[in-house]
Amino acid sequence: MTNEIMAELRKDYIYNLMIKGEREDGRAFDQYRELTIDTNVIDKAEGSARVKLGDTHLVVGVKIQTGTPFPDTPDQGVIITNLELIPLASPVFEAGPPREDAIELARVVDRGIRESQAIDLSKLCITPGEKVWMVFIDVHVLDDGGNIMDAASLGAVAALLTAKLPNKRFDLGDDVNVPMRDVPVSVTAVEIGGSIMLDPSLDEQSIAGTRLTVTSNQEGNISAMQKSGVYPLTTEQINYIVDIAIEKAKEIREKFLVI
Amino acid sequence: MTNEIMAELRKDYIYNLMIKGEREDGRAFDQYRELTIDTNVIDKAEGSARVKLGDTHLVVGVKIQTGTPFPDTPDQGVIITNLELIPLASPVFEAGPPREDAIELARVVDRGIRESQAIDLSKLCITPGEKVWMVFIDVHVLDDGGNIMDAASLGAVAALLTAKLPNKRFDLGDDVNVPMRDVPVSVTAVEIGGSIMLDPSLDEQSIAGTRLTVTSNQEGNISAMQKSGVYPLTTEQINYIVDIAIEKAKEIREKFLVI
Amino acid sequence: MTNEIMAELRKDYIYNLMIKGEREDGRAFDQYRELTIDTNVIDKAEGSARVKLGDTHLVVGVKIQTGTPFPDTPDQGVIITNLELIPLASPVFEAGPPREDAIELARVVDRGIRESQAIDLSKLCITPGEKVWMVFIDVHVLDDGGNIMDAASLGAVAALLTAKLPNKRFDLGDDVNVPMRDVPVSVTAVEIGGSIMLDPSLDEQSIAGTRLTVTSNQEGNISAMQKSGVYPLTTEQINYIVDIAIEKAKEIREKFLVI
Amino acid sequence: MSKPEKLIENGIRLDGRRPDELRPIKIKVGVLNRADGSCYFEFGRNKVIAAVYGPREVHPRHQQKSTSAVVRYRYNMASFSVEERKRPGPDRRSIEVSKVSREALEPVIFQEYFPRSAIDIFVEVLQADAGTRTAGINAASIALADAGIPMKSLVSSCAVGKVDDTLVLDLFKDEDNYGQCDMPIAMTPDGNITLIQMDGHLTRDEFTEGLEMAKKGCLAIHELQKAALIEKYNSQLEGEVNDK
Amino acid sequence: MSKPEKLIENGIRLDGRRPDELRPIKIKVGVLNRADGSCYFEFGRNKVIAAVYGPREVHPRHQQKSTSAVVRYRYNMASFSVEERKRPGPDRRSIEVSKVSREALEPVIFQEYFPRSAIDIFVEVLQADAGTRTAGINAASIALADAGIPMKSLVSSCAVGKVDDTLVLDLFKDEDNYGQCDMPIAMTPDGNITLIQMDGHLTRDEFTEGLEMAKKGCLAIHELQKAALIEKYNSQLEGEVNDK
Amino acid sequence: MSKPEKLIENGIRLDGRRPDELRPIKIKVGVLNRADGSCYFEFGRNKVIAAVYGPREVHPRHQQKSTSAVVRYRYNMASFSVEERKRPGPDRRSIEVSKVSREALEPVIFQEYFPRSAIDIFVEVLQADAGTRTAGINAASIALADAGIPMKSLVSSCAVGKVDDTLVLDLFKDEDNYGQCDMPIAMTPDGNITLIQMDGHLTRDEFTEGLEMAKKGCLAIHELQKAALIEKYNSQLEGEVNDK
Repeated sequence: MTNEIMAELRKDYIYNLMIKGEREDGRAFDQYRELTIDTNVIDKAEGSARVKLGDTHLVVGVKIQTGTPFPDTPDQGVIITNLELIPLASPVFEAGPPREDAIELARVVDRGIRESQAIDLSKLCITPGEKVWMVFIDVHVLDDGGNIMDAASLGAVAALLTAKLPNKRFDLGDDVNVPMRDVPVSVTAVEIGGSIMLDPSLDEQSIAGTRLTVTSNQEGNISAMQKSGVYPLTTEQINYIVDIAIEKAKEIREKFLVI
Repeated sequence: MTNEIMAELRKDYIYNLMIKGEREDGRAFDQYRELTIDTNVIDKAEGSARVKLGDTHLVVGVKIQTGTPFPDTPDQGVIITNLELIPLASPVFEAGPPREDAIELARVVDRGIRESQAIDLSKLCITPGEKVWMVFIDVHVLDDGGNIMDAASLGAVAALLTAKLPNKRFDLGDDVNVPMRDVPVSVTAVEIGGSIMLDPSLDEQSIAGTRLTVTSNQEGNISAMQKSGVYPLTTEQINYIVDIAIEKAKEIREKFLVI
Repeated sequence: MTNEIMAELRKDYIYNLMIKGEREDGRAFDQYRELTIDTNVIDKAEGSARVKLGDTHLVVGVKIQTGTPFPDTPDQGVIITNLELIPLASPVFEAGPPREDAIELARVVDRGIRESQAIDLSKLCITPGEKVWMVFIDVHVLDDGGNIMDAASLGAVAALLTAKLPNKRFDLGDDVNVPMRDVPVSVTAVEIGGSIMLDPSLDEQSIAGTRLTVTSNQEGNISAMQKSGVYPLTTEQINYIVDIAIEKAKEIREKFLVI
Repeated sequence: MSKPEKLIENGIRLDGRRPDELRPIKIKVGVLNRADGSCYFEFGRNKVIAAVYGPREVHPRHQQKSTSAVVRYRYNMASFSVEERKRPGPDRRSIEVSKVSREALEPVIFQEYFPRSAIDIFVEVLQADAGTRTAGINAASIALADAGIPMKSLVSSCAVGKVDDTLVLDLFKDEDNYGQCDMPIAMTPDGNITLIQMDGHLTRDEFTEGLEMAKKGCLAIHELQKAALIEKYNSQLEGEVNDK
Repeated sequence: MSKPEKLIENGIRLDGRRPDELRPIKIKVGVLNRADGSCYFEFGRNKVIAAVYGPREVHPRHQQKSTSAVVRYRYNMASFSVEERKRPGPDRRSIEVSKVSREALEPVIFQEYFPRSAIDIFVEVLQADAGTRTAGINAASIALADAGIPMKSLVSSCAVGKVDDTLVLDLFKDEDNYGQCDMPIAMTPDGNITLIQMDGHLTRDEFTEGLEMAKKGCLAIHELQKAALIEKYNSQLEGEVNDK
Repeated sequence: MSKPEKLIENGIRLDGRRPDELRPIKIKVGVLNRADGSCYFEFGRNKVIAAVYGPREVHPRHQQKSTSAVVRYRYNMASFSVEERKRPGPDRRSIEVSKVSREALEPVIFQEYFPRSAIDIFVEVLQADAGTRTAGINAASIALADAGIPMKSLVSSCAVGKVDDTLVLDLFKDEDNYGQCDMPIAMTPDGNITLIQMDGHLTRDEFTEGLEMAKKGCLAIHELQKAALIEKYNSQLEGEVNDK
């Protein structure tokens, strides 16, 4: 009971701040929390990144091994994205197979990379129809401070940018970079009482009725989008979010993801 | 509580009718409900049928693809029958892996087809020991109005009778009919207070202690049988059911399942 | 409630006996219960043994078939050990996938055999990198009377000692013995109130805070060890158990496991 | 089939439609006996059926909410609904589709009327040809109304896409496979977006234009949904009048 | 082994039996300590063991019945019980066998004596050679009696089949593999059929004849079951007498 | 890598250590925000993180104990923590490691202080290089202290092994792969052994000697654990002083 009352009070507090144009941590509505990205943090992985975005903390590992291509794309490599909301990262996460939240996050991270054609899949082919590189992107969330979505996307792209195809281990010559040709960046906004805020903290996310993630690429085009949550958005709100998402993605890309 | 009382009243009602030789919908004890079978209702499937038997409604899809034969039957195709009692079809069905009822239904449908040798499995062999046709019979129950058993069997046979081996899609020549050489028909009876009734409605089925399904073939021989439920049957009852089941199967076959 | 009181009384009883240097069945602290091992009890298995150790009763079946070696050991056969605590064997066992207790037991049995190099795995290779013998050791517990650990280990070794590689069935010549080169024996002790007892009965096991299993080989060397349970042991206790375990293993080996 | 050379020729798509044209739609309300509400929906070659049960008791109990109904949505594809047989049971895609579909409908359901109860929506895809999630939402929306669940409005759903650099409404399978973008949306008749997803490639301007195109599609579907419900209730009424 | 040319020669089957002859049967009652009742049953080369626990508390609770006991039956094959190692755990076949076996026994159990409780029957197949479900029912029936569960009667079970166009009682493995029909039944001593399954091919007349043959087999097994139980209780009685 | 010819040369191991030398250890206390206590622990190339939640409510309820807390331990390896990608989720090895690790810590936790509640310990292996269970126990022990769980003492853990017939402390990956024995232990500072496992080959004398070597290793780790906790609380104190 006490917990529910606390949650209600917290909700009112954030809502009242919002009315005054403020956020609990003093940020502007379109401002991200402090972001750090460290790469090559796991030397057993072919690529890796540790992302801290405010209180959110996660590690992305990229493992690359050989495998069989899908029958309908015999000359293309395979990307498999996995995200786990392990119980270490939050009192509300539970052990067991991924639930809908984790699956949605993994699939949006995956689409952001796949649909922007950030990786040149045809260059992951070793022997057409027989042997291709399988790129496993595993997102390991360690601390849920809100907006796992953007942290995971950033981590996945950062890990890929430093990842190597392990040619040597498979007797295929020298290791080379994963063939990246774009740098997609996801930006997530929430709607709270009519206002739009970027990069929600955990509290903001929990009281927001709706989240919209927009992934845009180097040219400022849109490659993926996902609304999540039970409140509707107006066309104006969506168009507004798309505009600031593209702009913010550009900023983040230039600052954190230079190839 | 109200539900249980209603169920009890309903049970008394049907039981009292039965004493007078009547059924709730006015049928004779050996009479089937209205039956319609439409075939080729799913054009993505190699064969399909929609069956309506009274209030029971289901769709059977037959998918055919190539696969590896079992080691002990290298020159025979494979039949795999699956039946799902999805929660859309009844307030008492639950999501999740099939339970014993669904498994029993699927296996009796399967045996009815397999044991009557309705399909010439040797003609489903493409390359002995390497490549054969896999025939997947999937029964999708949409509305449970009782006697899913017979509806599913009828649907499976009807779908198979119109199914094609997709030779073309696998570069094996022209599509041809699935090699059928018999038309097995399942007939299900229930025992209620000593009386035998065919094609039980949902209410009849729920108050009956026992169900007996008899599958017979074109020559009037028996190819499969299954007693289900916790009440015993006498030898006389079983022999009586076998007699009317063979007769009724003949009627249904001639009316609905002409090759 | 009554059950808990009974358990408490039983615990006091055993504890008080122990103070006097006695056990409920009159055994000495380092004495095993009556042991019988019958081999070749399942003629469908390539090797088998029935073990009765006091009230504990189990059957071990060894199935041997061909399979693919692991990539990192292309010229070695494979051992797979499985143990099920089926609900037939105890009111407290439940159906379902093995839980941590069953998994621990299986893995300790497995390590006892594997790490003592009791089986010459290189002789289980048929074609390097392609085809090796897979040795499945399945422990089927029928009655849990305590100390399943030792009964399972004894059964596994006894079954292996009589098992044949089924060369004939796979057209590889005559059947020959499984290439055994050692006879590891596990001995389990429990600590109760500071005293050490071998081969715990079910009651003793349930009140003991800790179990230590020591597997030793023909030369009296140690090949596996496992502490299980929430009470700590002192170095002295461990060294004492190791000493009597090696001695007791020798006795058991000579009496029951002559090759 | 392999990628066709052109997906649009002279402004006409492979299946004969103009870019802003929906596929043919067929709606049947109240097709199931056991369900409290139901709807069969054909959207081109897609065939889906939706059933609604509820408000009813929640099992397991711990899923209950004390101040509102819990809405559950299960999107499921029949094994035979697609070219390559699908293994039965939920996969990652269907779990995501179920989630966003549920969220597309929750905004219009008066959940607070039914505390501690469940409203269960089941959507079965009998045949799939791109657009099954939108077909499912359209069907589910009608099935909810058919079940008498109090709603603020219906929800309508369709996708917009891009093929051969042209924005097109309501992709069919080949356009989905070989096109450049797929963007399903769901909308209330007053223009509130309750679902939007997108993947592929759109410029900023194409996005705005595409969103408007999809909204028009939703409004057209809304009219068909209303008509189907009215027809059902008229025929019921007639039935009742005839009974007298 | 590949299909033998003949399964019956001069009226004698491959294992030396006449057509209407059962395989040798060995019964041991009360073989387990932990179970409330148990029975080891050999039926030719089949080796099964049955255990009964109960009446006892039901977990999980929602499986309780307010006016009678719930009977549960778990038929399980040991991995090593068959030629090709079986993966541990229930498969579709064992789930069906468990269901029909439970239904074969429920009619004779006075379930109404034990509302809200469970009677659990576990059958483990240690070696399989065709006929494991009938062996399991025979064993379980004795284990129930050994556990003191009130029963109207025992249940006995065996199969009839057809090989080389001849009806034969109690198929063994090769007859099952290469025969034309398999029809297991279970029966109370007064002739009530509590299980009947059949697959293969029987004419109408063969069916009647086969059913009678199977019934005779069941009656013979019934005598052996009774004898085994009497022996157990005599030896117990002796034990008690000797204790005095 | 294939088996090296020698694992020890002139008394020096492949990674430059002497036989009785631990790998470098790095400890950071309180690294997570959501958890009640946490610790990052590097043990050579092993990187693990431990979190503690509790005492808190037990779900599901039936796991509650009426007179003490239930301690749960989940050891999990990240998919990318090993050379060959590991499939996510628990396997048999991680279930066993979780069990023995929990039992290694339970003796020092005052569980009776928190009846009906749970103390949850989660250990995630981010990078593995032999010794992850010992690293996990060391980390978990600190995380428990960081969470303020009342404990009799810390627990420290390391392994001893045998390579080229020489006993060595704290095996790294190549020694684990190609060595003759691995024996992890866990210990309280007063010498009580709370975990011991062993596999491989040790003579009776080697065992005694190895156990002593492992105990010395544990004591050295204990000092580092204490230092890390003191540092954390000093810096907290400083923070508080500075706040004034």
